[in-house]
Order: sequence, then structure tokens, then C-alpha cells
Amino acid sequence: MLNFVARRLLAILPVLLAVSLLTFLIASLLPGDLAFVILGDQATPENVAALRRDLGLDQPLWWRYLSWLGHVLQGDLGRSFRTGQTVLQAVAERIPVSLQLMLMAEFIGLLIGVPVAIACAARAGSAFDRFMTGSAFAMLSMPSFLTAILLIYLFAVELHWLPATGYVPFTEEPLANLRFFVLPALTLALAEWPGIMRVLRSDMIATLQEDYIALAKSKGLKPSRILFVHALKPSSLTLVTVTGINIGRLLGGTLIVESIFALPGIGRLLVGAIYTRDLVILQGVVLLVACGFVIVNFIVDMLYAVLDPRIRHGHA
Amino acid sequence: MMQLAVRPEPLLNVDNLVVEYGLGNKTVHAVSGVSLKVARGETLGLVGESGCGKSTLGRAVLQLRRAKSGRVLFDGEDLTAMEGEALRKMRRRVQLIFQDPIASLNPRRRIGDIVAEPLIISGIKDAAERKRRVHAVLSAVGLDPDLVANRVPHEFSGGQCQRICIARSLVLNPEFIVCDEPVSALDVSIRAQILNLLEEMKARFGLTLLFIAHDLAVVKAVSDRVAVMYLGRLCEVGPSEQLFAKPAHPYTGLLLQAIPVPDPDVRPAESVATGEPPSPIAPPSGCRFRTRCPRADQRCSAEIPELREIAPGQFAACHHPLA
Amino acid sequence: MSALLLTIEDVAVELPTPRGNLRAVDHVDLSLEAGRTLGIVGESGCGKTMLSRAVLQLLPKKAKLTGRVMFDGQDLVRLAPERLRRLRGRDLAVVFQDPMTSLNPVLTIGTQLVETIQEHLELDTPAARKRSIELLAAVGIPAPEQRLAQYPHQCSGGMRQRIAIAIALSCEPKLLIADEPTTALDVTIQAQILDLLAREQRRRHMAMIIITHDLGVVAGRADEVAVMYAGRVVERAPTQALFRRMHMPYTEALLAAIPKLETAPHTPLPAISGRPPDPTRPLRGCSFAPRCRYAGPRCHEAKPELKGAEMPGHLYACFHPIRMTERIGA
Amino acid sequence: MATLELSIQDEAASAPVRGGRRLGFLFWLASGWLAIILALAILAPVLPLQNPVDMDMLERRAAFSSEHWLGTDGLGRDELARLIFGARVSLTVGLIAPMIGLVLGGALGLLAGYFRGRFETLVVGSMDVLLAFPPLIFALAVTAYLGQSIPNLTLILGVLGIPAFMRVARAATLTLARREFVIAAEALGASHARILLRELLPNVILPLLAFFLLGVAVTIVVEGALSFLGLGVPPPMASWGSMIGEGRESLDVAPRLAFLPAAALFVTVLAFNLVGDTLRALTDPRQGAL
Repeated sequence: MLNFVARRLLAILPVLLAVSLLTFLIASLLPGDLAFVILGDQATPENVAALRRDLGLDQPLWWRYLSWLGHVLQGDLGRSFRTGQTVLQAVAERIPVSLQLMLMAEFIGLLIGVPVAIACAARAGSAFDRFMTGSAFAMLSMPSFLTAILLIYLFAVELHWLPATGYVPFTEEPLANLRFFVLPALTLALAEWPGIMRVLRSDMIATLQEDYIALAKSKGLKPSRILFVHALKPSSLTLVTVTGINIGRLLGGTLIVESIFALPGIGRLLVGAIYTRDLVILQGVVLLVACGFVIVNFIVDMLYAVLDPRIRHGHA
Repeated sequence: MMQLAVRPEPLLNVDNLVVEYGLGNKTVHAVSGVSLKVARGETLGLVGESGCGKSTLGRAVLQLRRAKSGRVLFDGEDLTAMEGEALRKMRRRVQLIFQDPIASLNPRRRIGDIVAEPLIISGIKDAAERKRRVHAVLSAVGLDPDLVANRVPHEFSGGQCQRICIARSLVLNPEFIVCDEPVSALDVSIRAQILNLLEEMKARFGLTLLFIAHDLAVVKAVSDRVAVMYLGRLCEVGPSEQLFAKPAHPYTGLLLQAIPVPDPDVRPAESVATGEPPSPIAPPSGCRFRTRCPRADQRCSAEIPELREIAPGQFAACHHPLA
Repeated sequence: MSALLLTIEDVAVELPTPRGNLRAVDHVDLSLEAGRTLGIVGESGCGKTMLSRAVLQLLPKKAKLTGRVMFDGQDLVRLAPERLRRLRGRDLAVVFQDPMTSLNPVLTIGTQLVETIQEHLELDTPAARKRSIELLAAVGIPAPEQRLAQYPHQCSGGMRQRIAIAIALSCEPKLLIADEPTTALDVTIQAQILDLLAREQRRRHMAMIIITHDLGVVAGRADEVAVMYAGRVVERAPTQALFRRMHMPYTEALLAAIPKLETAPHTPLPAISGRPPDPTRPLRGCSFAPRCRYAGPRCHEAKPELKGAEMPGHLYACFHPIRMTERIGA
Repeated sequence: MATLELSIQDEAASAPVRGGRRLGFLFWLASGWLAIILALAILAPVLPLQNPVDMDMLERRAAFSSEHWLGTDGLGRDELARLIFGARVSLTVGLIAPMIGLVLGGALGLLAGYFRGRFETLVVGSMDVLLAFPPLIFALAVTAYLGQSIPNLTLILGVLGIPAFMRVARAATLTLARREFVIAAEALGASHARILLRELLPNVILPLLAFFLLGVAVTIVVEGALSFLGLGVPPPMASWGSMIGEGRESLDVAPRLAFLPAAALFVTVLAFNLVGDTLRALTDPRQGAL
């Protein structure tokens, strides 16, 4: 097992390195000279040249990458030239919002998706199954910005039950905080559950056809035990992957929802950075999010091994 | 019965072949130093249980799996040393038939095209000529070319697919065919048809066969000589009648005893077979059968038994052969 | 004559397929006394596995089952699900063909044994564990105590089939259905497993149905043999009688088509020409008639019913039964 | 002793199994919708539509009328014309971008699955790197620097689709390459190119094409999201996403301005998903078994 963890860890190192290189390249190679962006109206050739020297932009590309990487490895991701905040400060300030949103969304998504999937798989082909599969399919075609608008229209504009936009920290006003989070979290969850449900349902249906389920039935086990112990665990492997990928995707996917509902999270930080061409923030946040994604995937791999003894023992 | 044991120039000469491959961070010792000769016009049966390396050996002969060491001489030429175009040319003379006939046929191509494929690969450009040869070979294996050629594999049963596979392997007039468990996936009534067909084709096309199977009776039905394999090594080689009448290696004896006989008067002997084959990842030292052998002693674990002649034409790799 | 433990009365199974209804089992009658062994022999697609699934009530959801399966005085077809559940695993156990797929890969062997025992017997966990260890030892598994904590993939195929047998035996069933229990195993392991089944059957005095495609497997081990073809039982007899004097041309042809060790190499095998009929398109006459060398015009017109031969207990379905003098390969 | 079965007449009778696969009413309904949308988008310039960018400040948010069938938007532009010209943008990006993924990703997946070894490790590794970037952020960052234009947008979304197509092609190839018919071709002396083109490609292309349709659906959504944020197509060009984004401002007074393009987007995406999923199920080998 330890060997397994070590090997997986070693395998993600090159990926992380490539991620950093790509992040750097995106920010460096694309048109738009940083010095011009910063100086704006005051750009004179002398000013630009001076600033370029200050920023190290006159150095060769590989040198800039290495020195940037060196700083990153020491935890220095740079400082916004707009707000003066360091990347880490900016991220630390906003990450709780994004995390709360992500976790609430994933939780609601699982809360809807898992029971529905189990119920559908147990009665595959029934009217309930067909209805829920159909709904999930329709929901899969519903982009989150559409759901968001629909929810805002319904609950904020028409019914006035919930606020459309705004945020207070949980620590200050827990209840108000939750009220602000209901619609955005629901928006994301409504996009999440169909995937969760479809994956788990089809895996469960496949598992229920297995010989070992026939054997469990012929052993006279209770239907609930067959469903929850014999079928659910082997079927949950893909679900773990999907949930992991979802969380990884949500890391970046909260962007639209945060923009629409005006939640001050990572997504909005990024959109803001793009609008204002705040290159340092953009580069730093993209790097952090991408590394976060890689690490979440690594954790999913580990979870996989916990769930499936065959992988743990290197039989797969 | 003609004795075809050792002739000066065998068609196939496998010399001390070793095949190993990685599985995770372990090495599977699939074939560990096997030497075999197959004479022109002969059928050599290769028997063994699953995981004994018999299929790997078959594929290594055809260079579908590269050997770690050892040589495979076909008609005097060393296949293991061949690469690229030379090897591709040689492949027209040696063919392969698989266990799963349905998986052996591309589901998205028509039977006519599948059987014509070897002709295209070997560079026969004349379409009429190809069609003539495809029709001839399909009729030879007992299928009606006009009914079959335009259909796709899933319209056929396993037995018929195996006929198509045999047709494909014959269309280039090869000299040598490796049959890798060609009837294991078929039902009893179909199995007999295919075995008869193979025998007929062998006579008609003057083939030499390496016939791999796990069923001793099936192997005996078609083979002139039989080789018994256990865990990557040969235990015993000999003329089929002689080998089955008087097995010299304890493993051959065990295999013979284990076969269920369709006769109620033959009370099945309480199985003498104990234990299970060890893993080819960590084979036992010395004789690989010693962990299950009732005759095993100190010497068996210390010293690898070499194949030696027990009776005329019959070789066994055992320190304590059966009398 | 002891009481009948199992009677299968006029059981038919139909499966809907895209090509039409598939008649998997076509009105089969069979019976089995307590402590006896019945062998059901047939090629793939002959309906033998569907028949066993019908007895176990494990048919696919879409399948239509008619007829009665009387087990120990109750009709399994009409039994309430809860009562059926209490019967399965306790009085009625099964061993499937492929030990690689019939054990749950993510549960330990111990869990899979203990849960069966605790479902049906009033035992606490330590007692159930103790019983599990005894069972594993009884089916010939070395170091049974360590095995409990292991997962199926850590065992070889033969070991897994032993474990599956231990699970089946765990509540002392009255009937064990072994559905091709050795087909997926190597020949030396096959012999071990068949011996184990026979030994445990004698010891526990349970009835057993062995389903197989290999006449050799039933020859020495079954009291009675039923031969199935195209969903029907075409011949049924005490084992000795069947092998001595088979009446049905299919049985004869099936036996003749098996390569024998006694025969010299390169002897052509008496093969059955053609292949089994398409089960979605039932034939009017005898389903073996198109492949049968004895078939006459009547065979293509009417279906022969199972009828008795001179020997008591020997039934066959044929208009032109074989007489001894005509046997091939005899 | 007769052993050969020369006639297979009985097989001729038990004809094809294929007929039973029905596509269903919804499939045809979805296909019909897609055909209509596609036709409208292609014919948009020759249809008697008003100019989608002509503003009429006197007729802002006008209701349905004979002059403006679907009314006008917040800047007095004809809603119907904008919807149809929006379809042009959505479909152009939606259809072209996945083609990049299909060709490049499909080829990479096929080669990686067949040749294995270092090449496969390299391909899979680089795809992992690409996947590590949340697609929307990646697209945003790149558009922000490359500039907002339809070709740029198409290119980025196309590149983003490569890993998914690669995975589908590689998974299909991996299972196929182990099948005996590929080994048989190898044993016949077929060249790598021949095995790839004649044996593998015909089997891989169908799942890939089915996945292509799902890819179209996803691309339309991502394009919509980018345009919604104002980072997709450059204004004043209409795209469904940007129309929804603009309509959001007037949800309280004229919700239809958001909901009309939203409905068009939703139904089109649903239709692509439905057609793609039906075809995927048809080409799924597990389903083809019986």
C-alpha cells in the first residue's frame, strides 16, 4: 500500500511541473506586453523599458520561468500590481467562499443523486426509473447559467423568498450566509446530480447482473443487504471518480455561479483578474487551481484503492 | 502408425526458448527454456493446464511475442532474428488459429473481405484472382461462398466462425499453422466437426500443425506426437499412442487420471492430484512439478531435470520417471 | 422409495428477445429424491442453466415462467418472496460455474461466509466465524483462519470454487444445485472439486443436481441423468441404464462425438452435422430431426413425447429409438 | 462418415438480428429540431430577416408584433433575427471545435492505444496536464489574451476537447487491440498502418462519432457560458449566450429576453445530447451482444 502511494505520488510530480510550465507559458507567450498593461496611458518607451527591466521581462524566457518557479516553490506567487495584495492573500481571503459553495453543491448533488440512482437501479425499467432518467438527461442539457437565471427569476424576482446576490461571512451571520448560498449551491447541485445519478445507476444495474449478486440472492440474504452491501460498494468506484472530478471541476466551475450571484470567491477573483488584465493574480490562481485539481485526483486514486481491494493488492 | 520422431531437417525447430514478461513490478516466467522440433507434415500436440505457457509458446513461435532468449528456426531460418519486412514475408508461410473464433473476426468487415485480407497483404492485386481463391477456400471449409461472402461475422455461430478463421489461415497456402485451443470454445457436437475439418485440411493442403489444447483426448485425436507442458517447461514429449499408454512423467500420469470418463462403470478414482499449480511469477526451484508430485525428493528441488529419452522417441524431464 | 424432494412439473421459460420470444425451457418434468444426484447434460443453449435458474427463482425479470417447482412440499414459483428468501441458502443452495465472478470482489471471504450463516442460523458472530473456519477446513482450504480476512482475488480459481462450495454447504442444505461447477477449472482441479462435492454430498446426505455439458462428469457421479436438447428433456434414465442402452439418437451422437483416449490418433470422429435449431423459431417436429441420421418423415411433422422404455425409470422422446445392434462406436 | 456441413441454408433463414434496434420517437423529434435549426442558421443571410445589429432606440423591449415577431431587445434590435444569427454562431463554434478534438484527439488516442509504451505515457500525461486546467478558466485566460473572435474561440474550445476524444479513442482501441482479430492481422503480416486503418479505425470511429455529438452539446454550452460572461463572441454580434447575458439585466421587466435564447439553447443542447446518446448506446458493444 505504501509502495502504491509512493508510486502514485512520484507520477504526479511531472504533471505538476508541466502544469506550472503551461501556466507560465499561457501568461507569458500570449500577446499584450505586461509593461504596457501596467503603465496604460503613461506608457512611454523609456517607462516601458524601465519597467520591463524591473519586472525581469528583458531576460530570456527559460530564465524567467525558472526564477518564477523558484519563487513559487518558496511560496511566493507574486503580488497584484492593481491591489498590491499577494496572490496567496487574495486566494486565502476568497477560498472559504468557494469551498463552502463547492461542498454545499456537491453535498446536495450527492443527496439527490445517490438515493435516486439506487432507487432507479433497484427498479430498472419502471415508470419511476424512466421518469428520473429522463429528468436527469434533461438536466444534463441545462447549463448552470440557465439554471441560475431560472432560479433567480423564480425565487428572487417572482417569489422574493431568497436574495439574488450578496454575501456575508458565515462567522458573522450564519443564517444570512446560508440564505445567500442556497441559490448558488442549488444551481451547481442541479448540474451535478444528473451525472452522479447516471453513473451510479448504470454501474449498479451492471453490478446487479453479476454472478455474485445472483449468489447473494440464492444465499437468501435480505434485499436491502444485497442492494447496500453487495451491490453499492463495487458500484461506487466510478462514482468516486466522478465526484472527485466534479470537485476538481467545481474548483474552476464556480466561476459563472459566483459571477451571477456576486459571491466573492476564487471564480470572481479570476474573472476580475481577466477583466483588469491582472496577470500576476491570473497566473497564480490558475496555477493553484490546476495543482488543486491534480491533488484531488490523487486523493481519488487513493480512495479507489481503499474501496477496491484488487487495486490495493496490485491486481488490476 | 508412422514414426516421425526425429528427422534431420525439422520444419520448425524451437531451441531453448525463454519468454518472460512484466506484470506490474513482477516478472512472469511464461516459457523457461523449451526446445521442440516439428517435422514436415507432422502434427505436434501441446498440452497443459491454463497458465502453463503453452499459448505464449505458440505466439512466441510466430514472433507475436518476442522471446527473451533462444531461437525459433523455421525451415532453417531464424525467426527471432528477423525484423520488419523479412518477418512480414515469412508470416505468409506460418498461420495462427485462435480459441475464440468470434473475436478473431473483425465485426465491421464482411466475410469475403476478411478471407481476402491475407491475399491483399501479400500483394495479389487482381481482384478476380482474389475472389476465385476466396471462393475456393470457403468451399473447402464447408461453407457456401455465395451465401457467406457478403455477410458480417455476427450472423454466424461459433462453429461457422471457426470455419471462416480456418479459411482465412489457409487462403495463402501456408506450410505451418499454430492452432491455439481451436475447439475449446465450441460445443461437443461442433467440436468434432472442426477437428475433422482440421484433419481434412491438413491432408489436403499438406500442412504441419502445432496443436495447442488443454484436453488430452482432443490432442490425441489429431496429433502424431504430444508434448506436455507444466509451468513454462516441457515435462514429456513422445508419440501420442505411446505417451498416453505409458506416461513417463508423473504429471502426464496425473493428467490422464483426472480426465472424467463417460462410462459409469469406470468409478472415478479419488483424485490423486493434490494442491494447485504454483504461480509462474515465482516458480519452484528444480523440477517445477515437485510441489505436487508424490515422487518428489531432495534431488527434485535441487536439480532441474533435463529431457532424456525414456523409450524410443519418448522423452521425459523427470528424475524419477514412472516405470 | 423415499419421498420426492424436488419435482419440476411442466416448467416452461420464455425470454423475450429482439428476434422474438425465445423458448429457453420447453415443458420439462423432472424429479429428485432426497440424498440422490441428478445430472442434467446438454450443450450450450439447450436450456439447462435456465432450468436451474427456474428452480432457484433467479430468472431474468423479463422471463416468463409457467409450471410448478415443488420443493419440500411448497411450490417455489408461487412462494411469497420473504418465504422464498428464507428457503434459499438454507435448504436450497447453489454453486455457479465461474468462481472468478461468483464471489463479491470487495467483501472478504469471512464476510461472505458469516453473513450466510447469520442470515439463517441463530448464531452470534464468534460462533458463525468458528463455523466458517470449520467449513473452510472441510472443503480442503489450508490455513482457513487466515483466509477469512482475505479477498477473493487473493485466491486461485480452485480455492474460490472451494469457498463457494463452503458457502453453499454452510446451512446444511437439502438440495445443492451445481451449475457447471468445474467448467472454468483445469482438469486436475476439476477432479478435486468433483470429488469434494461427492464426498460432502454423501456425508451430509443432501440431494444434488449437477449441470454439465460433459457426459464424463456425470457418468461416475450421478444416480440419474437427464439429457436436454433445444429446451426439452429428450432422454432420462438411471445413469447405468443410460450409458448401457441409450435410446435417443442425440444422446448417442453426443457420446460418439467426444474424442476418446482409447481411439488411435487421426481417427475421424462421428460428428453431428449442422447445429442446434434457433430457439426463437420452434420446429414443428422433433428439434433434433434436421441433424438426426435416423429421422423419418414423421419426425419432421410431430413432436415425440417422453415415453417409458422397457427399463423402469428410463424415458426417451423419439419415434425411432436406437436398438443395440445399430449403435455406432459401441 | 459425413463431417462437413456444406449447406448453411438454415442460417439463411435465421436472418439478420439488426432489425430490432428502434431509434424511437424522441430521437427523430430531436433530429428534426436539429435539422430545422441548422437550416435556419445556414439560410439566415437570405431569409427575410431584419438586421440583427440594427438598433431602434424607440422600440426597446417591444412586445411581439407583426413587425418584430418576437419583439425587440434592450437596444431595440429584432429578437428573432438575433436568435437565428445567434444560432449561426453557436452552431459554427459548436460543430467546428469538436472536429478539432475528434481529429487530433481521435488520432492520438488510436495511436496511443495501439502502440502503447512511452508514446502512450507521453500522450496520456500531456492530456492529464491539459485536463488539470478547468476548461472555462483556460478558455477565459486564453481569450483574454488572444482576443475575442470566433476563430479564436473555436480553436480554444477545440483544443480543450482533445483530451476527452483522446480518452474515448484510446479506451476503445485498448480493448480492441487485445482482440484476436487484430493479432490475426498482425500474424498475417499486415503493416501497422494497415492494422490501424482497416482493422481498428472502422471499430473506433463509431463511438467517436457518437461522442462527437455529445461534444457539440458541451461546446455549445461552454461557448454560451463564455459569451454570457461577455468573454465569448465580440459585441454587437449575437450569440445565445450573450443574449441570455444581456437579457439577465431585464429579468424583472422582460424575462422573455433571457428565456427565449435560453429555451433555444436548452432544446438544441438536449437534442444533440439525445441523438448522441442514442447513437452511443447503439455502438456500445455491451448492448450489441444480444
